Amino acid sequence: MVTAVQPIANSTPVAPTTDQRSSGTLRACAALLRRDFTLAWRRRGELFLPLLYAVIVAALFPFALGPDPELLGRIAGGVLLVIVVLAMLPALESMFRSDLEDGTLEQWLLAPQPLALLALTRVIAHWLTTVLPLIIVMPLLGALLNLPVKVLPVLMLTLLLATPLLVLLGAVLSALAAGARRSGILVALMLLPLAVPVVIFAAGAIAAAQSGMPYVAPLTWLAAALVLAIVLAPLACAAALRIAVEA
Amino acid sequence: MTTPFAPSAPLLSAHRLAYSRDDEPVFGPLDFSLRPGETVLVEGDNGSGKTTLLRVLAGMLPPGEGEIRFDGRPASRDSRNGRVLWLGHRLGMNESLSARENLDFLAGLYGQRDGASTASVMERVGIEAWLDEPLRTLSAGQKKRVGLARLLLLPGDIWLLDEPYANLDRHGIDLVNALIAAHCNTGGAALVTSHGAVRFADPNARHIHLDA
Amino acid sequence: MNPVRKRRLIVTLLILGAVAIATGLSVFALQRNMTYLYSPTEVDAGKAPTGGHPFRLGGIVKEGSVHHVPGTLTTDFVITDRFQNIPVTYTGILPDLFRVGQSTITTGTMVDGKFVATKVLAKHDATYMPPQVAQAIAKAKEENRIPKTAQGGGAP
Amino acid sequence: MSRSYLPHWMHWLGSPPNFYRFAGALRPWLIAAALVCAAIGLYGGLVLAPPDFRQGDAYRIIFIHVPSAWMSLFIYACMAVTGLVALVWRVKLAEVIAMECAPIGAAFTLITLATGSLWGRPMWGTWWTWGARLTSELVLFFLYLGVIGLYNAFEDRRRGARAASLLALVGIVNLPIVHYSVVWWNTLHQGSTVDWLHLSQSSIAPSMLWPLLVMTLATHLYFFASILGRARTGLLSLEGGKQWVRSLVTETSR
Repeated sequence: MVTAVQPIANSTPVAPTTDQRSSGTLRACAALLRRDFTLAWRRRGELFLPLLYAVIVAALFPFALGPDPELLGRIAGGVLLVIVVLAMLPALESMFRSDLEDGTLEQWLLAPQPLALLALTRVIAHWLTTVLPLIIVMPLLGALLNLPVKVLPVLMLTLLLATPLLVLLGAVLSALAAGARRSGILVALMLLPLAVPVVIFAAGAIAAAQSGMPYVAPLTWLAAALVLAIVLAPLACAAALRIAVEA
Repeated sequence: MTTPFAPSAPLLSAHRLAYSRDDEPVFGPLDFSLRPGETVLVEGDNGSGKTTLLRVLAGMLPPGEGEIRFDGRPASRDSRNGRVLWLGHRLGMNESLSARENLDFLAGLYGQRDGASTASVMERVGIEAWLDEPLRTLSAGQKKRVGLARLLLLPGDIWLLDEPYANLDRHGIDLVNALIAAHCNTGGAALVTSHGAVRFADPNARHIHLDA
Repeated sequence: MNPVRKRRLIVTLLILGAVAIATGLSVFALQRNMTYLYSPTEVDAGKAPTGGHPFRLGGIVKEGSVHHVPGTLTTDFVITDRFQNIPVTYTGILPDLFRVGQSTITTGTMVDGKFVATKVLAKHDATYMPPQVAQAIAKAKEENRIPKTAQGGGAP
Repeated sequence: MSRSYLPHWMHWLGSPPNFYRFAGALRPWLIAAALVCAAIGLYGGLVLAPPDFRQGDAYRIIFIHVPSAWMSLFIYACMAVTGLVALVWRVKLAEVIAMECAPIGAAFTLITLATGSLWGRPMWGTWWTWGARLTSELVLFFLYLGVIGLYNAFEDRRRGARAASLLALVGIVNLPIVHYSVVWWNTLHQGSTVDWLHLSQSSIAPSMLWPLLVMTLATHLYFFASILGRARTGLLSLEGGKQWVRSLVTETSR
């Protein structure tokens, strides 16, 4: 039987007004960042896996190519770039998967905040937790592969521009594949071709730096693409997430 | 800008609302409205389209035909989002996080009801002892209660509850009924699905029956 | 303003802003010319990589500069952009289109003022015509009757 | 919902049975026209047209390569437009057409890449180079494959079609890159030969231009015939249990 009806927190439920919503946008992004950081911290063991992968692959190269320091130094920039791209891939695939499976995305959809903004926040959180550590260990890997010291800052700068671009692209693809039953390595297969131009420009900058040439132009192209992607990718991501939730 | 609901217009109304999947009608056409203080119970057998109806109302599926109105105005993301609270089969919370972390996150997205706090709503649903335990350590019934706590914490006035009685014991069922009654007493409204095994407490509640 | 319009306005402004910034950056990058190849003038000005770093050298094969070293696959020729000349040496099979006056892209390194090519590619221009027409144009050009632009979009 | 914004004829054609009949009636004519055009174009290109002053007969591959390259872009644009219609208005026919565009477009892109490579080996001296034009065309090929793969990864084909349509829309940024790559960057690939606004000023002799244009017409006709046929089959399998399909089967089996 019905127990005594208690008033809920002494208040009437009122739909939030527009002003409340816009002021809540920042708070919502902060809440999402905090949540994703907490989750990442709770699974910090998993965050080490890409790092470990990158270190092992980098350590394999001297074995595979012979320990000729000059040869290693010449290819180090490009090798590290490819290692970072490959190490990023597995995490990208599951960017929205658990949120779709446990219904969190349904809550995102009905929240008074723009879905694209939440998607962008997720991209930022993802980049900070899974990609930034990879960039931070670059000097170590560079030393392992005898990367010329003058190339290292350019490599770091290139990665700072190229990896957010790849995460943005990956987020769209991950959202697209989230609703698919059999996605498998679909995200990786779709992302790698799209990553080719990014890698070409990034490698162009690194090669130019290596041979003492100006490397600004390829970096500028990357920056231009990044600016566009920051605005357009979250919108595409939001549309893809709506399709994913329709299941 | 957005005025609070006019007493004349229903919070939520459906006009000739129908949905079909691959041109096979799932439900409808339906006409109904949900006014402040009202509970509507959606009944029907498995596969009769109860969940689909709620997902259409929540905006997760596009209405095939007909129209949904909130406060008498055609539904849009702006008229719907933030005021509709959805409790579905999937909890909508991360199992690695505690109830407190999940609820705080959702309050960050939706805002918080005046006077409600994470601790107080957890106490109201009777599992305050589990506030800081990861959700995966909770039983199915306890998880459902965390879902109910979300309804009390967030400020939306329209509750769309899909099978809220599932996984709950007798006390849990009474709790759901009590929460819905309290919500309706304060001007809210609820649309609740049930496959008919549970008798809804409020004898005045209206019923929509969907045929398979 | 109603919230839907406001949001659309914000999104539109964001897209326009991003497009504007991206266009600005692209224009800046285009001025810097993403170098698929370097011209002889750029090489002469020291803009190309030195110290054994390979790069691409592009230009036209200079008239009368092609010499096959007898008994080998080695060819010596000069790449020019009408301002500067770079001597090139290459060992290997040349592409069909390789000939005097042909725009060519070579990959290699500068060794003692000479470009040692490891790869020679012939860049085709966008002009297609029958041999008779080509002869007529060449003849007309000799007599200076046809301005260079009428020859078509065949920029090297 | 917003279907009412579409003009009347689109409604009529958007209904699967109507489209099925319309496409079935139109298709044989398109195929015939495509075959005639291809025959004329190939005869004109391979026999009538004179050899090039520098490339000799090897240039004749452009009569396949260039129309295929144009088709690879044109079909992508078709896929993106119908994909947009599928996303916004959820028209089943648009979903089917967008998804059936992808394999045809992928085939034309593959032909473009293969013929270009065949030509590049003797002329440029290389099968492949990572220039902007070649790379962006390769990305186009992978985009087509991505659309096909994503579509097939969904169990619910209509949701798969919408997701893949969205991918096609995202990938549309690649189209201007393919087209302008030879202008923006200094590449091995030559610039455009045909000036569509001033055909007579194209840098190709008229005797070579007309077979190229006829071949272009032939590939377009072939594409339309092919997409109509594929869309018919796609609709049949999507609408398998429907009354109109049942009556169709009983009609034909009688």
